[in-house]
Amino acid sequence: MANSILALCRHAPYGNTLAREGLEAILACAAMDQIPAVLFTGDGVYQLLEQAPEAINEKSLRRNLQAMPMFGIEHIHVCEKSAETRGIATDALQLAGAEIVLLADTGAFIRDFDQVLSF
Amino acid sequence: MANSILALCRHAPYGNTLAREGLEAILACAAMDQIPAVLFTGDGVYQLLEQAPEAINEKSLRRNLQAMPMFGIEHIHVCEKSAETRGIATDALQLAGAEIVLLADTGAFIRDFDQVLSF
Amino acid sequence: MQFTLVVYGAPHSSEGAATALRFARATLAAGHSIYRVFFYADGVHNGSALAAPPQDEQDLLGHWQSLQQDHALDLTVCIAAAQRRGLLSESEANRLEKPSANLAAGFSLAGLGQLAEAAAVSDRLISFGG
Amino acid sequence: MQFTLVVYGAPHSSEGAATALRFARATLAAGHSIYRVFFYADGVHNGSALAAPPQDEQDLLGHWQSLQQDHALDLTVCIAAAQRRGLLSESEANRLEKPSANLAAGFSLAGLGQLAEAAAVSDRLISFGG
Amino acid sequence: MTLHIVNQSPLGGSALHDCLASFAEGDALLLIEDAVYAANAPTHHKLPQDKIYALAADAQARGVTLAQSVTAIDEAAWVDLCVAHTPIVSWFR
Amino acid sequence: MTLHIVNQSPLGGSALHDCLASFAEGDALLLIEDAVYAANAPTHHKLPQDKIYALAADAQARGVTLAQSVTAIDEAAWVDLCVAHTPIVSWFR
Repeated sequence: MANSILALCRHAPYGNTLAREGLEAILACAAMDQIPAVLFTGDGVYQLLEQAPEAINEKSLRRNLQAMPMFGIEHIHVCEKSAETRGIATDALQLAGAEIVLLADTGAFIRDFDQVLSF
Repeated sequence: MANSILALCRHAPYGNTLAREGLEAILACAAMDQIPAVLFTGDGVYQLLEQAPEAINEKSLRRNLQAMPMFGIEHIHVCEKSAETRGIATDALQLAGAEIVLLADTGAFIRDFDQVLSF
Repeated sequence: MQFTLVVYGAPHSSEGAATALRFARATLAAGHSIYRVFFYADGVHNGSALAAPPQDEQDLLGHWQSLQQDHALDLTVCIAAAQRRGLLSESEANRLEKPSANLAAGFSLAGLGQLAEAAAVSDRLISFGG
Repeated sequence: MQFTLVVYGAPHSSEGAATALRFARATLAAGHSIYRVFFYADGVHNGSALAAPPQDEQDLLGHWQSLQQDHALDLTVCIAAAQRRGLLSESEANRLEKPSANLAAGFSLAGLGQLAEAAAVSDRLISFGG
Repeated sequence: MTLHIVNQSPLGGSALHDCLASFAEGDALLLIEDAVYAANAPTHHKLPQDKIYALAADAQARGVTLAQSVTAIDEAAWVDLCVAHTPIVSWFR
Repeated sequence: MTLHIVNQSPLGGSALHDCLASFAEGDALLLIEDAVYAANAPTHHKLPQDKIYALAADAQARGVTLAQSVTAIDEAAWVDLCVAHTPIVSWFR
């Protein structure tokens, strides 16, 4: 049986390209029917905020995020503590078509996977 | 009159190339008779430790440091707090031909320069 | 065991590429095999044919290439990440009407599907940060 | 007033290069002049003629080049940092016996002395991190 | 007086911390790129009382609302800040 | 059990902090590259009690003496650690 895959997203959008290239890799995996679980932690939780990057001539990363449910990614896992530390109200986090799952214990979650892709 | 220049070194050696390319730029400035003041702060203080990078097939950055006095850089400024925070005994810091000057107030030191090169 | 290595670091810029090379050698020396080395993000620069580091710095490109020859290593560079960063094969340079190509021998361009597939089938996947 | 900009960020990899471009435009629009833009460390990749970002991402190379043409901008790429990272002019490629060159029109290679000189004579120097 | 420019998120790296450790009275602080997250974050870092600026476009791009103590500026105002201060120190990575 | 690999200096970035926040009992921690500075630093970060490793070459390169609680390993032992653990999680930048 194929391995279970977790994509770990821990970088803020726009400042560097890891956030964008992470989301692109996640969608590519899903398109190949290797649907990864997705966990936003650390600064990665900033990716979940509403964005208006046309102000800096960038494409919105929210669009890549919003495409996830269409590729079969129906749960978006978020480290609760990372969001709280950054003053992000977790009850405001929404993504159409997907369920936001807050995790209190990311360590226990991570260890159940075979492979972890870090972005 | 030419501007006074400060080179601010705040990155650890080897993990990325900023430390090395910073030291190279400092020596190049000095070789052009634009002798910069040099301040090691934050993780930059790690550059002052003894090193043995042949273990990872790298050239020692200490050699660039040791060349500074020959280029007319006779004072090496070090943020005292950064060294202490990292458990580095400041009285053990030495560089042949140069005087190590510990700074308690880096902000007051920085503002006296015309230009700051950050590495 | 089959390993896949994912490399995010550009050579001579961050240490990740050199560390990945050390790990690759140790993996092969221990009798394991390497399913694929996937170069992503700034890691794509590992595949540049034009890098000319100073003589007294290690020649990472040459080391990857000889490892590739000795072990028939699969060195795959993500094509999307490479295009953004100006790393092109002859055929990509022609297709995109760019003046030259710079992909080194021993490396090949392919899509992100190759990362997904390697993650799915390798025994171990390990990433080397940039 | 005369500004010198030092750019450490590679385009399409970190935001520093795009930010430097915004700052350069604002500087010129305010009637100041730009003494030099010095590309150092990973910033040397801004001078790559081969970058092919997706159509819906900004064409940073094209923007630098038109700014250069409109304002006779001095776009200097550090030659030592560029060699390490595989960014070569025709003459450097020949001298180093590399198969091709990739330095874009409008950019020139020069030594670190150009940074020292710019720091010494410009009214302001500002760095854009990678 | 110094103009300090920070481009890194407050928790992602040491740039803001290192900058504040080298801040002198009367210096100005400009938050750009990922550093704009510091402009309304819970107070992990005590920002100075005044002369704190943030690039409006960078905050808008990220969906960050600036705290009242932070002045939103455009690129033209950034250039003016550079003219008014010396030296200019960038804290990054 | 997970093998966590960190390559960033303990104060330079958030990688070690983020890693420790996702550490489960029985997991192993490997410090490589600039992260070896965490292997004898004053305790900004409380490292786990056991199964902490550091690449000997990386520590030696930087002049870092490892604390007693940290096991120095070479690349061959690193490969063995990878064989013995799953998944392998890298924390970087």
